[in-house]
Amino acid sequence: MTEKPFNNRAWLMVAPVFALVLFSALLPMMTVVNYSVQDSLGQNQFFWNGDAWFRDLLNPSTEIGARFADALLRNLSFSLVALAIEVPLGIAVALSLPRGGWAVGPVLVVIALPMLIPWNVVGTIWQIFSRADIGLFGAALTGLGLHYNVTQEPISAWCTIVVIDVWHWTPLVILLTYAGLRAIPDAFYQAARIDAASRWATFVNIELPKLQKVLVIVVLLRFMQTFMIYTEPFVVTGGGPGSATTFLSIDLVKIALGQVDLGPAAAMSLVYNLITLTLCWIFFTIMMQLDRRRYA
Amino acid sequence: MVDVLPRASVSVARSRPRSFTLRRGSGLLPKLGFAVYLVALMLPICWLINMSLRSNEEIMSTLAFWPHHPSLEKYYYILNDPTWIHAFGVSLTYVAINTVISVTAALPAAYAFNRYHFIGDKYLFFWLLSNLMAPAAVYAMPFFNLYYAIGLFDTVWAVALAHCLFNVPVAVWILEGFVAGVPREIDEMAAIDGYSFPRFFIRIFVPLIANGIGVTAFFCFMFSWVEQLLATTLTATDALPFAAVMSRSYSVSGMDWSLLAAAGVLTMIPGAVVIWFVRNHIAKGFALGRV
Amino acid sequence: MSICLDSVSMVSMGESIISNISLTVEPGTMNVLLGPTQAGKTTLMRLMAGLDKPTSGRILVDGKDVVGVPVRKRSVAMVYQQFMNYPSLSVYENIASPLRVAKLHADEIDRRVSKAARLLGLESMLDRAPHQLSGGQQQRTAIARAIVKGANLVLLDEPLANLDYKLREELREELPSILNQTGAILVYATAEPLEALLLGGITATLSEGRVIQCGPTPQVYHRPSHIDSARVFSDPPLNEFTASKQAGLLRLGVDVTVPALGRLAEVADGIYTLGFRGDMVRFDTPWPASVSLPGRVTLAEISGSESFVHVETAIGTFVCVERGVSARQPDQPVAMHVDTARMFLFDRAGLPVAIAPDS
Amino acid sequence: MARITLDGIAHRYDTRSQSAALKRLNHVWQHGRAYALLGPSGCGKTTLLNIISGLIMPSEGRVLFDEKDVTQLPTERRNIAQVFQFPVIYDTMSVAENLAFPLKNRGIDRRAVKARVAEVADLLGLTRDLSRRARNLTAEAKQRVSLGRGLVRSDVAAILFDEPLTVIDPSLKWQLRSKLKAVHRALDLLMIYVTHDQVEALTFADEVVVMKDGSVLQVATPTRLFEQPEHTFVGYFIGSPGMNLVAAEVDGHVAHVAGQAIELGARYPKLAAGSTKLGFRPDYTFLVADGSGVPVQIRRMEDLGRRRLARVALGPHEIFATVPHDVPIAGEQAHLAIRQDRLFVYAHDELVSGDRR
Repeated sequence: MTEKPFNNRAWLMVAPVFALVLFSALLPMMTVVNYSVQDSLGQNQFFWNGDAWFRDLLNPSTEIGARFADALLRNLSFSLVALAIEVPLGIAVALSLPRGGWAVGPVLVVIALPMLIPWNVVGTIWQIFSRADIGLFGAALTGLGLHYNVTQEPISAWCTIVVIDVWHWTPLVILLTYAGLRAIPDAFYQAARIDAASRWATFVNIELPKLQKVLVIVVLLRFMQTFMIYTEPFVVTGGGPGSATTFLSIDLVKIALGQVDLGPAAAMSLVYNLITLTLCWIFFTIMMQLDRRRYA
Repeated sequence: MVDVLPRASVSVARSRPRSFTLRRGSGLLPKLGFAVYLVALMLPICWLINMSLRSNEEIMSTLAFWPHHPSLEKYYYILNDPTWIHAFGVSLTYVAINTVISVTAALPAAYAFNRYHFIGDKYLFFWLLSNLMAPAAVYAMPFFNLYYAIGLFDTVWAVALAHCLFNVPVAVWILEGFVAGVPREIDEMAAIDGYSFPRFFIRIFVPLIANGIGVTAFFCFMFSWVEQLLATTLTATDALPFAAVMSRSYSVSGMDWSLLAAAGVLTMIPGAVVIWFVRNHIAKGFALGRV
Repeated sequence: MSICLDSVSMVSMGESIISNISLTVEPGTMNVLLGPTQAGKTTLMRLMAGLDKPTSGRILVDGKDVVGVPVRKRSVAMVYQQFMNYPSLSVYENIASPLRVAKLHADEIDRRVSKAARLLGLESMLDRAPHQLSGGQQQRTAIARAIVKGANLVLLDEPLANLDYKLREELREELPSILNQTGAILVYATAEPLEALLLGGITATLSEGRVIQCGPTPQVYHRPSHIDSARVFSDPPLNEFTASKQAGLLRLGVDVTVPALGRLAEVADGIYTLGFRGDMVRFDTPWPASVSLPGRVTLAEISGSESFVHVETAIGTFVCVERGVSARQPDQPVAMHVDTARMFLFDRAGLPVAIAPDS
Repeated sequence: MARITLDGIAHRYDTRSQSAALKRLNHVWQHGRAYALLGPSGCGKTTLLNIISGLIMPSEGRVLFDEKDVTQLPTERRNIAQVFQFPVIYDTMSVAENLAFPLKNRGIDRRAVKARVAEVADLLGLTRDLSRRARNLTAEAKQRVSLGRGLVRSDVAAILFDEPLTVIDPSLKWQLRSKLKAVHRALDLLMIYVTHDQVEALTFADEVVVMKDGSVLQVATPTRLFEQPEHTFVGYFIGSPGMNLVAAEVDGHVAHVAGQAIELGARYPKLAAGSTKLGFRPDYTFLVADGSGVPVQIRRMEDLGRRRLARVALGPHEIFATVPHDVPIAGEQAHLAIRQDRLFVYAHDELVSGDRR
């Protein structure tokens, strides 16, 4: 593999993408930065407010600060729980899929179905599905004696959002893991069988190491998506009951478009974006490291 | 996907495609587990279809898995109602525009990222990823102001361009994965044969990653089609997408559940049909070309 | 028409890959670049083709420096080790590709493609896709494409390395006649000394990015200008041992001394490195003037026309080549006689000692 | 573990295709001997190996390990070990753990495992690398680790090699080949080695099985394969360049090739011209200076360093002959002498035995 040539003419080929994304990202970001350092007296008079909003945001004792901290914590715990369920479940299902044959194509399409459904329709499905009176899921749970009510019980609401996310996105983990498993040459399985390795030993010593790169990608994708979840909780619980399922995105939209507090909303947007940026950078460097090793 | 593998690569013994029994100890349990998961996955979708075939009264009164007297009434209503038809039309339009823009812009960029080093290439590639991962909520307000200011508010172009925020990066990353599949020697061979770059790119290179382009187009289509927040924020009346019409139907006519369910089922059809054609590369698409 | 590399160097990722190579290649003969993997053969060819730019130095085509000229504008053709073809084009279109670009007339293309296809035995598979062909047929398609263009420079980068043993043999037979008809400058990179001997009119031995020796193949083989050239040009590896000569005696290792006979007698006292190839050794019957060492057979490898006999002696293990099938059994004691007339004698700097070699 | 017997084995990948991947074959693999399956790509050698290893269930016939019928047994219950085309090692483990893995899985106690690993590591020259992570070794060293995983098991019935030198650097093939030979001599194990490269086959094996298009043409020692090929393909495939094969008419002591009479040194029945060939290796065909022997035209001289070959034309046939050191070559005319004890007659590509009285 010869080394990639250095050639700045490549910028000509990248220019359209750069322009498009710049237009979609930079201009809006400028307005956000603009609002985040000003306050308004209403009717479009703005005055310099320095980093006041940021200080409030990051100071839990202030009203906005407490709200931001709660939403952040709620979102992080949601992301971690969702990941903790989806990744192992996804791997388990991927391992149980048939390795070859005609059945694989249709099965993969069916598994991928939930991800093709518009997010608001997913919300609608579960809004109905989780109602104790007209939904199978709700009826089943109440049938089991649990006092389950999505609109009143904070814990029920929160758990429902987790179940929705697991139902909606575990297929991503399954598909990627399955692709990673298929890339493992047959010889490794033969060798493992010849060495009388148990199913668990084969998994730990062959499949898991080979899935390392895929799992990094899965965790990155899933963590980012859960960290910015908006539509499903908005449709099913509207962020309620109270603020039980008011995740970061929902809270941000409430402040920005609901209360139209531009300053705090802008500051929150920036901090929110900064957090995703840092997490993204960590994953990006790990992924490029893994890629380089593949080429090395 | 190009199949020019160096001879030293693995030649898998040609024998019957082994079912998963090859993996010892994978007898009944995995099959059972897999069946349970599949049922759990399909239940909500079937429940939605079940709802769409029943009238509201029946839904509210009885909890039944099979509709007693199923009717396609709601589907006829949607498929003949001008606002719904307009909404689906608008959605398909901005999704198509966005897909075309994203893929055409991303193709040369993906090639450049894979084939050349250039100043800031790593950071640019990362910046695309960060935009892809950016929470749409953060951009809802700024986009609202921006497109309002440039007079594009409530048009299909607003949503199409707004979705470029994440669809162009998606297209670049997935295509870069497919470009990496084509050995660099083929580019050199074309140069040696005398191909100028544009002629090589169109006549030789694009056909080689044709299925990559197909998969990328599918994922741009799909991510734009499923997105709801920006689509509803940037539209008001004449460019209202189906998602907005669905959310409006909560408040106006009370909970018309069966109408909502029917609309939901209709939105699933485009994705389910198209994915069949790219089923061999679904994983590579979802993995942003990294698998 | 000639291509001259003028003190070309190439540094990549901080590492010097080509260090100050000056080399001229002319048409009418096969120029072979012989060297182990990582010796810089492929990089040198990529520089000649214009795929890479040298860090320093000039590449002259008929006296004109072409370093800036893009590949597209150069009259060059190349065959890769990994038999590269356009996967989406048929064999016919693959071979015709350079002619299509040059916008030749359809039946002119047809004539030249079928001529090239006939030369390489591909007439019956012109409409197939590359992936339907065997490795050998794919490489023949790549070679057909390289010769159909009539380029001034044809580069072959270890084209046979990935083929089956017998296929390699067949193509080695055919290649010289096929390529010489093109009248182009031919540059052929290989890691196998046998291929250089079979194909090479001119052979340049390479090691670690340097050209050690360049000249007519038999001369480079029989009279290496440096020990590295002898090492590169020996398969099985060159047998070496150091010896210090004092007053007619050769001291080899701690307690082994042998009389310095033949050419060795005429050389001044001092420390030398003696090298000999497997065929410069005989068992049982000594040469007119030989270095004789008792030893023990450790391994006998039969490869058909020849056998490689590993002999362990007091000063090291050497590999000797016997004609036909060797009957030597492991642990069998044997007397090894090295022919001083043909063995190589290098000083400590690796340069051959200036005495009149008579072979 | 005495031997592996193939009883009436044949295999067809899909019943519709008429070309069998492996035609009917009966053969016994003796314990402690090294065999090579040699043939061009697609000759069925890998299929045969996979039938022995249990990866493929043969369409017909039985596989017996000693007296036990193992045809239906999967690979792991056949007590074999295999080295693959590319290094198959457990990246996350050290070399020592790699070698100990098969024994640990069989529940053998730690002390015995440690001793056995040390012993095999020494045999394979891996002692220095025992603590290193297996992933960081060279491809050649990784193949030795892969081989070691088979050798540590004292109960292993056979070690199978599927073209193990494919990804090894040419200069290192040399070392791994002699290491395999040394291991074979040190351990009393049945080894079966698949390759398309005759040098690997002949140097490694006690007996070489030459295959073509799914059928076994000859099973013999390297010496016999070289000196008396029983099939024209074996003559062509073994030796570099292969055996000269020319169409001939044979009657009694003499063969007529392109109008030239050649003494056969044995009496043969009358054989029809169409399907009869004369076979003689370039190594046993010499140019002679004294004008005796068969007249030929020299087409080209090849100086291979340690031997000189002449490409000569005998009528329409182009053949190779060895040029002894002391024979000067002038002009295009020359004469050939062929060793009669290495001159063979083939009818329909099969060796015909003449009586040498």
